[in-house]
Amino acid sequence: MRCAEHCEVVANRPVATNQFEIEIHCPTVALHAQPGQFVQMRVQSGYEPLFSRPFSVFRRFPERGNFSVVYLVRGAFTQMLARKKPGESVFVVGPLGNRFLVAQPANQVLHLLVAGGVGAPPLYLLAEELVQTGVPRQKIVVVNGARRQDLLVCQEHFAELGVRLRTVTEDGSAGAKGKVTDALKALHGRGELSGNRCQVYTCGPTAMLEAVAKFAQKHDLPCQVSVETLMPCGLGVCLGCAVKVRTANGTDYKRACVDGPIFDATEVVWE
Amino acid sequence: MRCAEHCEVVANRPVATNQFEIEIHCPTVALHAQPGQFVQMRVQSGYEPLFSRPFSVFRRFPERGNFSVVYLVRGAFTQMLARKKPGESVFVVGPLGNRFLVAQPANQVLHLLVAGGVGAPPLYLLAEELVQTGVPRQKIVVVNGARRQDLLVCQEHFAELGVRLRTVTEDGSAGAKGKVTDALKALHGRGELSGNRCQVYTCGPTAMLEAVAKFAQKHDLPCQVSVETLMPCGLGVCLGCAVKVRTANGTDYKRACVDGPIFDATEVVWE
Amino acid sequence: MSEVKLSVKLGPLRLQNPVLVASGTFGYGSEYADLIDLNRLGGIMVKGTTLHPRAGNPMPRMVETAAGCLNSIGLQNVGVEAFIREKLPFLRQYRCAVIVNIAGDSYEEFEQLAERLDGVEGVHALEMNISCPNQEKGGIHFGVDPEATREVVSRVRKRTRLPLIVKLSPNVTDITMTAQAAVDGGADILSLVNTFVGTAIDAKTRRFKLANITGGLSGPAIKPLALYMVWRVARAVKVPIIGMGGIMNATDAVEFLLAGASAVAVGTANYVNPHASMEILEGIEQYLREQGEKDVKHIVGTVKRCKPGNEF
Amino acid sequence: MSEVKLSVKLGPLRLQNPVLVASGTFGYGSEYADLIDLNRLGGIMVKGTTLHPRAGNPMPRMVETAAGCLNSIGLQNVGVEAFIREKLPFLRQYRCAVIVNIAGDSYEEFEQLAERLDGVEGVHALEMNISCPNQEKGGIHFGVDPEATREVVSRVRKRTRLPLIVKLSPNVTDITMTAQAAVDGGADILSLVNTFVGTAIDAKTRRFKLANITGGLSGPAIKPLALYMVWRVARAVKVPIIGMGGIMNATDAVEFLLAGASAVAVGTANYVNPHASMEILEGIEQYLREQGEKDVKHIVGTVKRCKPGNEF
Ligand SMILES: Cc1cc2nc3c(=O)[nH]c(=O)nc-3n(C[C@H](O)[C@H](O)[C@H](O)COP(=O)(O)OP(=O)(O)OC[C@H]3O[C@@H](n4cnc5c(N)ncnc54)[C@H](O)[C@@H]3O)c2cc1C
Ligand SMILES: Cc1cc2nc3c(=O)[nH]c(=O)nc-3n(C[C@H](O)[C@H](O)[C@H](O)COP(=O)(O)OP(=O)(O)OC[C@H]3O[C@@H](n4cnc5c(N)ncnc54)[C@H](O)[C@@H]3O)c2cc1C
Ligand SMILES: Cc1cc2nc3c(=O)[nH]c(=O)nc-3n(C[C@H](O)[C@H](O)[C@H](O)COP(=O)(O)O)c2cc1C
Ligand SMILES: Cc1cc2nc3c(=O)[nH]c(=O)nc-3n(C[C@H](O)[C@H](O)[C@H](O)COP(=O)(O)O)c2cc1C
Ligand code: FES
Ligand code: FES
Repeated sequence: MRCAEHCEVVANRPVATNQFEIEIHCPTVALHAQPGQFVQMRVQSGYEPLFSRPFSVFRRFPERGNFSVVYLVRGAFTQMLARKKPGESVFVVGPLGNRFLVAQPANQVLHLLVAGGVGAPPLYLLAEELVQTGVPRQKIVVVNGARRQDLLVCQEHFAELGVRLRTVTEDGSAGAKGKVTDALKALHGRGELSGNRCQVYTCGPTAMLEAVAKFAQKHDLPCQVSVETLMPCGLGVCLGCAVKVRTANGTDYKRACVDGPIFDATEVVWE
Repeated sequence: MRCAEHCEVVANRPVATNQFEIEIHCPTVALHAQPGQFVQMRVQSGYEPLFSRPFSVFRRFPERGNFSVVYLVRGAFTQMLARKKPGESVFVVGPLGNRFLVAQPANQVLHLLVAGGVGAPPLYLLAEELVQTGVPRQKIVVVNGARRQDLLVCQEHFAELGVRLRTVTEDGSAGAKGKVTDALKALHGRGELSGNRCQVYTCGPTAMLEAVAKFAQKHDLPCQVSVETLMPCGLGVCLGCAVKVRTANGTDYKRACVDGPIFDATEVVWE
Repeated sequence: MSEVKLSVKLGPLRLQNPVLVASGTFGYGSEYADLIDLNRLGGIMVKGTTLHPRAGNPMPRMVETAAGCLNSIGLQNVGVEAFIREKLPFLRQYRCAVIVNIAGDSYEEFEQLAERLDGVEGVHALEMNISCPNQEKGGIHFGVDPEATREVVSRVRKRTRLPLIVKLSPNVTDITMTAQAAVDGGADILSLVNTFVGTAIDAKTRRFKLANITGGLSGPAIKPLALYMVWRVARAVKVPIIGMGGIMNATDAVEFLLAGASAVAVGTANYVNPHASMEILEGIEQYLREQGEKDVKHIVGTVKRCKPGNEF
Repeated sequence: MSEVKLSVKLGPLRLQNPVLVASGTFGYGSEYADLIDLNRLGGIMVKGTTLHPRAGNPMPRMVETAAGCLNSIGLQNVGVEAFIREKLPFLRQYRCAVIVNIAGDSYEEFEQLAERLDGVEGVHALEMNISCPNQEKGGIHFGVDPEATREVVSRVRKRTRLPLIVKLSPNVTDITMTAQAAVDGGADILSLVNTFVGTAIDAKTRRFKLANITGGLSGPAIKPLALYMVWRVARAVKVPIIGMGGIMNATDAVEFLLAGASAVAVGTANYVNPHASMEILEGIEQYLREQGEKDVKHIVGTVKRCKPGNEF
């Protein structure tokens, strides 16, 4: 079930420097969105920018028919989005794409969620689902990374959830100084990843995804990556979101918007 | 003296349905603008719409370095303008164009100001100047017309000035029912225009200008018209604002933005 | 409210209304089936189809520009056999016309495609995408050379009884030359325009933004150019025209009809708003009512010179 | 802060910096003299000048489109004699290069214009606008026909010792053909692009929006197309290029330099922001500093292929 409709903005509040959480009334998304899925949003009436923008579903409030998205103000679109007031509307298409697959049996697996910047929201929804389905909190490790403190996303939410949270920033302004892979190495160094059955889920900038995927491969950990590409349509028709994947007889392109955004890390060809 | 600079919005208040007066801090325009002159304004950061928009200077507040413009919300630009808040900025180029020339000796002439819709603001500035320079108020007749009451502009301001105000609307929702030319005919019928030395100044939609110009010509009244055209540059370089005028040997094009916007009515070729 | 007639006849091709969706912008229809009622479309021009499956160009393949977008998808598609086997059965359920956009690198490929699709149930017309390199002529695009255009069209004409649409490239000095060549070759209908060749550069990285360097420009930016070409071609040839290029709303669509197109195709707008084609259809109907017109064909090509002067 | 070298040498033409203002968008300079310091411009390409004064086309002559504008001014200008008498003396006061954009309807008109301007003090170069109808060839535009281009350029070449710039029309199938023809004819420098032919229609009144029906498209909408043409021409010919088409800010200008232009001209942007050329000049300087470049000519034509993949 998905929809394409004008939806009312219920709230649009700053959550950190340059970061907002927008809550939108859209029963279809609120009821059906799964961790890792996204919506295409449109607020512009003209052609600046031309395309809609993809945002991961962050929280769902099915009782009141709302969902929310956390976004970082970067360019033309997110600036306009930040100006939206409750009562105004945004055009929403979604939920779109596939979801993170929870490794089974869920409560016997160490779930390692590796987030970079605005890659955090879908992993929050995943973490929440894991907690709600009874996975012990100590079995959920979130590595949340960003360049600087103010680019960290969903920190408080992960903290509130009570999962094991490892924060890393490249400049050391919050948590440990370094990259998410440093945190992964540390975990590995302490033996936390070996002996365990472990599943990695990651979402963030492409370079980070690649590094995490390589780390996982090296240590033989299964890994799901959520890729970021331009998404002109989000519906699988423009082929502008292609992701190179390995196939039986070479390589091929899959569409991030419908075949993804989540792929098995070993499937993706990193260039 | 003219400028091209980012200026602070001091106030932006609704003055009637869909009409706003925006007050802008711009000492150059505040000090130098003459009745009939205009400014080019830009609020868009992108290309929707591409061009700046021309607006007549409505009031000047030289002591505080401000001027104001009255505008009707019509399209993309004026919608954006209406959203501007005090403290924000607009890019202003001006003052531009020529001014209404006051017939001399000013206090012995009947000044007939004929306004249509958003043509009223520059005539208000002219009326104010006439009053300030000592022209008796009964020598200043303003015919203010529009299609409907809510499209009338500057009504209260003309009223406050104490000049003789004739209001006409096409649907009769304010003042007399009819067009500005009906009001002119009525004035003429009562003999007010004959015997008097009379000067007509008019600003409004092209069709109205033409009708007023023809009325003036028929009754041998000198008439200055302020024309409206698209004004891509306002500086005399694009030649997109051409106005066909009569010359010694035929016709030629003049530029509304620098040779006008005010022309002698007999000079303009109405097509 | 009086009924407005929307069905149109483009030579041998009947459409229930003049709103189609452009090739490459609507997949194979199924992608939109839960969002709009495909039965209400005039027709679906499916993604460009080649003889063999194609993987397409490396990423990045698309980039936004001012009021437009550049794409260099590189004809990624499943190939004609998989199209017939996997995509067509779904489309057969609907009553809108199914138009297969075909592209080949050689005369033979075009011939084989036409032959393969001729008589296949559920295919209502072929649209030839001739904006592709002609390998037999040293890689020059068929669509920019009148002689190659005439030749490839006449060869395809001999292999199919289906209504034949030829899609013109706008990257030419005089589009009426290739238009006439296509008609001479046997085109029943012309569609125009395909995308304009362009590029984009990232100043910061000092690199092209597209892996393929160049791409095709579509969207509102090209509307004035496309509209001009439709108007010129409509006056130069006798066959009906499907107009496209930057149609985002009903007003844009009406402009193409007034310029001389008998039907329109909605392209990039489908990405931006999945309902675009439906809103355009409804908007055309409303426009006709407002204008007191009873039949869409009565407005085709009726644009007049403007009155001189400055009336807004 | 280290000094960045901005002066450029375009064949025989030296410019103190690579930022010019495009013909028809800056009048005769005087219109901007109180708003910006003309001494800081690389050069001024004055309004298209013809042998005799021209009144231009009826109104409306300009219309906004998505991220662009169409114009059909019709070469309204004072004619070459009045230009020399009334406009040039003002320009002589400044140290920026004055480039006279000339347009003729015949070979003879072009020849006479070149002859008249040759040796006139204060004229630093000629720019031939060949996007005008060649009356001797049945009205076809010089600039879309390589042979006519070569012919008109070589005739003008014989009449002037001034640096000769030929301004290319983008309304062609292959711009490298006319570019090469202009070089063969003796062009020292190429400038591109002129405007793209287009039209606009008012759906409500069912009339064209321009009195002249068609106009030339300029502005951000055309930037991807202009950039592509500059890149292609830069690789095809050896003479330096002045790039233009939709340059609104320094980043746009840098893109043209990276694509292969040795200098840029700012057009429509002058209308929108009288300071545009100055901001672009400052922005280029800042860009060069950020990139650690010491000389603007070091970045000309240095654009590279992008890395494949999805890095943002
Ligand atoms: C499946 C998916 C889910 C996403 N979820 C979220 C989310 O939950 N919250 C969020 O804030 N963002 C998310 N994004 C990214 C979001 O779509 C971009 O931030 C948005 O497009 C920026 O639009 P803009 O017009 O404001 O900025 P633009 O002007 O488009 O871009 C500004 C800058 O950001 C860069 N940029 C643009 N898009 C992306 C991108 N997709 N990834 C990395 N850099 C980019 C540009 O290169 C540019 O430097 C998601 C992207 C994808 C593909
Ligand atoms: C010298 C001069 C002085 C002006 N002074 C004022 C003023 O003091 N107050 C004011 O409200 N407006 C004034 N205008 C008109 C003003 O420039 C337009 O209202 C403005 O351009 C509308 O911009 P927009 O983007 O909001 O609407 P657009 O989207 O540009 O237009 C919306 C609608 O208004 C029509 N329109 C646009 N421009 C004009 C115009 N110039 N004349 C008539 N109809 C137009 C369009 O055709 C369209 O139907 C003046 C115009 C000129 C030339
Ligand atoms: C991403 C994309 C893919 C396209 N693929 C094809 C194609 O396969 N075959 C074709 O003939 N045209 C293709 N086109 C061109 C469109 O059908 C249409 O001619 C063009 O986009 C202009 O219309 P628009 O501006 O409304 O998009 C494609 C366009 C885009 C944007
Ligand atoms: C209103 C207008 C008038 C123009 N007049 C001329 C002209 O007289 N001669 C000429 O060669 N180019 C003329 N041009 C073209 C510009 O010089 C330039 O080539 C074109 O506008 C593309 O650049 P831009 O997109 O930056 O405006 C004119 C352009 C505009 C918009
Ligand atoms: S975004 Fe268009 S196919 Fe994926
Ligand atoms: S508005 Fe450009 S010349 Fe008048």
